[in-house]
Amino acid sequence: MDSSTVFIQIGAIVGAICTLAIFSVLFKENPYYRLFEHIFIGLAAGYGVFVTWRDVLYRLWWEPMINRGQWWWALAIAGGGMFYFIYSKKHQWISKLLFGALFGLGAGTFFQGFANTYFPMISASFKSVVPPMDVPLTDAIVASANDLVFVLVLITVMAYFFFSIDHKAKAMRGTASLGRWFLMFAFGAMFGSTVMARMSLFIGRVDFLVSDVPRMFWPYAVGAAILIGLIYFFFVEKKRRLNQDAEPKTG
Amino acid sequence: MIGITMIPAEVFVPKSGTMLWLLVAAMTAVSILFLVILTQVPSRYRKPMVMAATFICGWFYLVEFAIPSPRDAVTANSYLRKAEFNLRLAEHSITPHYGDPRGRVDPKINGGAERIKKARESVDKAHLYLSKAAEEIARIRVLREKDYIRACDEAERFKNRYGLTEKMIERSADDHKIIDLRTKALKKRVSDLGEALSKIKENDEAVMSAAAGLSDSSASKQREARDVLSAAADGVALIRTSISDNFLTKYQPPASNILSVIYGFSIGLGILSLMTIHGKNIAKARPGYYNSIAFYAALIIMAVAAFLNEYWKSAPSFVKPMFQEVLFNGALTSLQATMFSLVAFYIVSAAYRAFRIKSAESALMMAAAFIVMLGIVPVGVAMTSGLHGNLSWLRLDNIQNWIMTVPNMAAQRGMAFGIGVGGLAMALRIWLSLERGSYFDKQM
Amino acid sequence: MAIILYKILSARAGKQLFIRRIPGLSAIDEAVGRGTELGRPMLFSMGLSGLGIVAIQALSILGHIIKVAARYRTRILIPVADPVLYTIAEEAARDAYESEGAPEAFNRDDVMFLTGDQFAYASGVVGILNREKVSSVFYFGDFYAESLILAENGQQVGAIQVAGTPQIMQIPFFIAACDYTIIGDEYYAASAYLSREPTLLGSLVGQDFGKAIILGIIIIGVISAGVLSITTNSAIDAMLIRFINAFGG
Amino acid sequence: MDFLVRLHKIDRRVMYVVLAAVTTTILYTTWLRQPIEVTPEVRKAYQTVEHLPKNKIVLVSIWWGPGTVAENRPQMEAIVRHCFKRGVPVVILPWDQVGSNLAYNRVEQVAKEMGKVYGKDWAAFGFRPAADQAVLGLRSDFQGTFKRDRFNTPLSEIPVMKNVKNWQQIGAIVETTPSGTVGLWINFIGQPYKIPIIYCPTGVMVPEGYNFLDAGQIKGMLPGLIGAAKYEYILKQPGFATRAANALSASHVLIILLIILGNLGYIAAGRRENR
Repeated sequence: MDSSTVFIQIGAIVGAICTLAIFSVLFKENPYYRLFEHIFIGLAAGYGVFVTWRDVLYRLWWEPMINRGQWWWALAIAGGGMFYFIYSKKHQWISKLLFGALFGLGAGTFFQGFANTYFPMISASFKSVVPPMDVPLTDAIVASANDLVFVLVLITVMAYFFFSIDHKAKAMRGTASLGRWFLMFAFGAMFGSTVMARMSLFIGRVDFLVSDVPRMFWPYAVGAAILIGLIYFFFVEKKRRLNQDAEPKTG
Repeated sequence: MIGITMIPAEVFVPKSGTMLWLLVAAMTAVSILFLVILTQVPSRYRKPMVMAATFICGWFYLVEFAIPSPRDAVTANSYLRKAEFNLRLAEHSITPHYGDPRGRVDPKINGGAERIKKARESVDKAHLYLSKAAEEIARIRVLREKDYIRACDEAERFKNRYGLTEKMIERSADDHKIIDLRTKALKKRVSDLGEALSKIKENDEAVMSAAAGLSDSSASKQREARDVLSAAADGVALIRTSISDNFLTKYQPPASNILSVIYGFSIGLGILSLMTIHGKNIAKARPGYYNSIAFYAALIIMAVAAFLNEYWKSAPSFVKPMFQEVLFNGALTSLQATMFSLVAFYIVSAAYRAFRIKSAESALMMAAAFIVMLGIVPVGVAMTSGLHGNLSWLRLDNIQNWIMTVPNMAAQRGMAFGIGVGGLAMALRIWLSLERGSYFDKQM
Repeated sequence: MAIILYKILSARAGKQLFIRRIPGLSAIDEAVGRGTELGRPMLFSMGLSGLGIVAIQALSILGHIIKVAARYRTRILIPVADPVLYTIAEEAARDAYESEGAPEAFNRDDVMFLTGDQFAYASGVVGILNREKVSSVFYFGDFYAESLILAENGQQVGAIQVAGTPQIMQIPFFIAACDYTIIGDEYYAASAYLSREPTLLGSLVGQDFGKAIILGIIIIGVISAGVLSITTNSAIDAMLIRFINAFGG
Repeated sequence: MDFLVRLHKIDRRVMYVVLAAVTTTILYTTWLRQPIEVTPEVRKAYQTVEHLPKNKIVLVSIWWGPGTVAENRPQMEAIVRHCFKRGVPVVILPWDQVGSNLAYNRVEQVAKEMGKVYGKDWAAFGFRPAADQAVLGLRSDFQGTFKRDRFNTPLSEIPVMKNVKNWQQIGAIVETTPSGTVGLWINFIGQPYKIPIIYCPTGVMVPEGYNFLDAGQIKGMLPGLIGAAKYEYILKQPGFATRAANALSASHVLIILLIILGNLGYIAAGRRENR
């Protein structure tokens, strides 16, 4: 066994411990989960710092500034520094200046995206509800019925979202509530169609525990689990119950 | 990229050695000075300044988007537009039913011969416009190419005058020219135009081959011709967008770089927040402080290992597998994947609780979910797999497919339009500083 | 866009406007009230939103909730996944407390950054939900696959939950697990509905006009498509194709 | 009646345990068969592999990681088994860091089982970033683009890859992916050189896949985990995918059952109140 295989196996065992820790929250939030939750956030934050440095600050800022002599990048410190004024009560507004600029950019990019996203959707909604003539009759009816349903659902759903018309108004009542029903139907469908993907995720984890984690891990794991369970029950839980009896409940 | 405006403003010259460090220090000082000056701004000017910053930043993207196309491609663009229009017309002429790929136009009945003739005419017109557009694009391409060479020469001269080192200049891979923002934009323009040319040629060939198939009245040939025409029309529309950038487009990448860098600085804030909260936990030995210690340990070990793995060239051999196999593959990705897989459980309890026949609405949700869930798995499909022929539309997998593509798609689109318009209104309010609420109303 | 602007301006000029009831949004005040009754903290999550208009809308709603909460000195926890948004959320929270005259109720540690990693963020929020035994939870912002993880845990600790997101695919999960869910672009109606500020109401009516225009275009488009399927008249064909094409490319 | 009413409020933990138990048990129950109907896109994929020449390699592109391992790995495994069975050489090409290990380990297991030798019958590359450049490069200069395999052995010393110079020695591309990456292969390999592509997307990406299939841009598809199960069914080698498909069916049925029970309880509870 070479050293890289050993590390892969250690990795798999670490992975198994982490996996079991996260699954334990399904039963109840517990110290074991809590510990790994903090480790998780620590790992993700640590990796995040590294990725931000490597992909953003180093690549786009430090490298051009120091290695290519583009000294003007040092001015970016002014922009980045503005964030840190939120800690000052008196000069808070400086961070607001930066946020204002960022808000503006956010709004601008939305304007740009709007036409690209929604115009094609509009033209794709032009369905012909007239039955086609040169195909077999049943096909023609099906095709035109599909288009009709599509247009009907689209229109009623959009009608539901009009805010300035009272839904109690006569013309709106039927349309809007029909729209809401269609919406609920669609939500049910979206829900149902997601189940399989999520179940396969769980199957993936089970498969990982069974076929990727070295077998020798399991006896130790079961032993450790029993031990921890006993310790938890006798020390922590007992103490807690004693405390509960002793003191009246607060907050 | 050497600089935003290297050639016209000769101030922006890359430096090296002591001079570089001096300048960097000076610019840092300028930045700090700028921030100090900002602290002295009287409060009545503050709000207008924020509003102006918002407006200007939004304006950049809006204008870039709203200005249609550069001066040089206006003619080509109009030719392409006409070509596209004729292609769509031709496609329609041989489509018996709008938006339906089936069926055929029979030359013998219902004015079919007339329609085929019209389609041919339109295709010929499209061909004509395409070749005109190609000519026009070839013409402006030559012009841009000349501009590019001129700009490169200038950049070369510039390099010699200021003695820039190899490290400080960027060269294009193919012709060893110095690249700065302007040459880069020109180079991209030339290659875009070249690509557009070849695309036009491709589409034109496809169109002509489709035209040859038009007189064949068999359904499959017609369908093929229709597909080609519609693809060609889409292709032409794409070409139009690919040659339609304007004077602001080239500033988009640098703008987004600057933005990324400024964003990058904010990571410190986040980490600072995390570290103070957990630091306080440890310092005050609050209940569960050992979790905070674990957090610190994980944060530091991960960050250190990642940096060592990336930058320490002569690291001992265990560093790489330690980071990659244990910390990254073993811990981080397992945690992510398991957290994600919890959804499998929650989806069950949520479904159990929510799908009750309390109201028509939840009953409808339940019905749709039932059909879709059964329609995807083999067991459900097998339940109705006996239905054939006229009844085959009743099969669960077919119904499931229909639900997902017809009513579900329509409902999603109806919502999407609302969300789009809502977002647009919001963006407008932000941009013009018309938004209200505690954060926006506050005096500064 | 022009219509939205016109409506905003005319509303500012004092024109009265009608807005229908949105049940999910009416529930926000109820949820805040319950938090106060139980004396337990509340939680407001913006999901994975980065800085953009979705997040700004979420901040508006947050401002409103804090204002109500501040009156009763109820704590509100705000875990955030984006460092820039974290800074803004902190400011927004502080401002909201100050505008209610309760700056001392603002605790900086209640606004916390939890890493931008999707599931690390989710695990952190799950931990907070359980440990703090929150009374009410608000989800407003961009949510993805973690939506159900958060909402089910909130449900388990017995919190009253209100959610809204422009991410259409996540709405069914919120509907299943939350007490009130606002759907689709009700999300963007929230700040207008809650504040009754004329500018925002005007903008909301403007949105309605915008949607009406889209709806009109679609109806005309559908009719054109139908006509195109029947006629062989070339002049009409050309005209209709031109119309359809206007939205195609 | 009381029993029915209790169905109204089953504790969530009971449901979780039942779900985990049922899924896991069925996942490792080998004799269970559910009726599987093979769809044309899977049959096409099978036919494509069945007719591959034995002197060209099959490139198996790996985009997935632990997130979608349950869907993508069985797809990969089913096709690799088929190739091994026919004696078609397989080369694993991972673009994901974690997926690189997961894929390698599984193929190694399969190879051991079927008596295939690394280097002679199959090979694997290490994780590579920048897929687009690699794909562009391998068309004309396979050796120069990749240089070394997973264990840093030069390609010239690996029998199965020694003679692969460019696209002409590639028999097929198998794309196993959780995201929209297949366009890369279609545009640069499939369309220009008419090399068949077998597309193995995850369940959520399937609808898009049918468009490629209709246009003839891919020569077969394994839609998600169920697709892999169907493939195993044609191969007559039921493996993990078949069992996992059983487990999926079971979990779907379980959810439906739970919902029905919940509603029964709800109705019963309502009746009791009315009384």
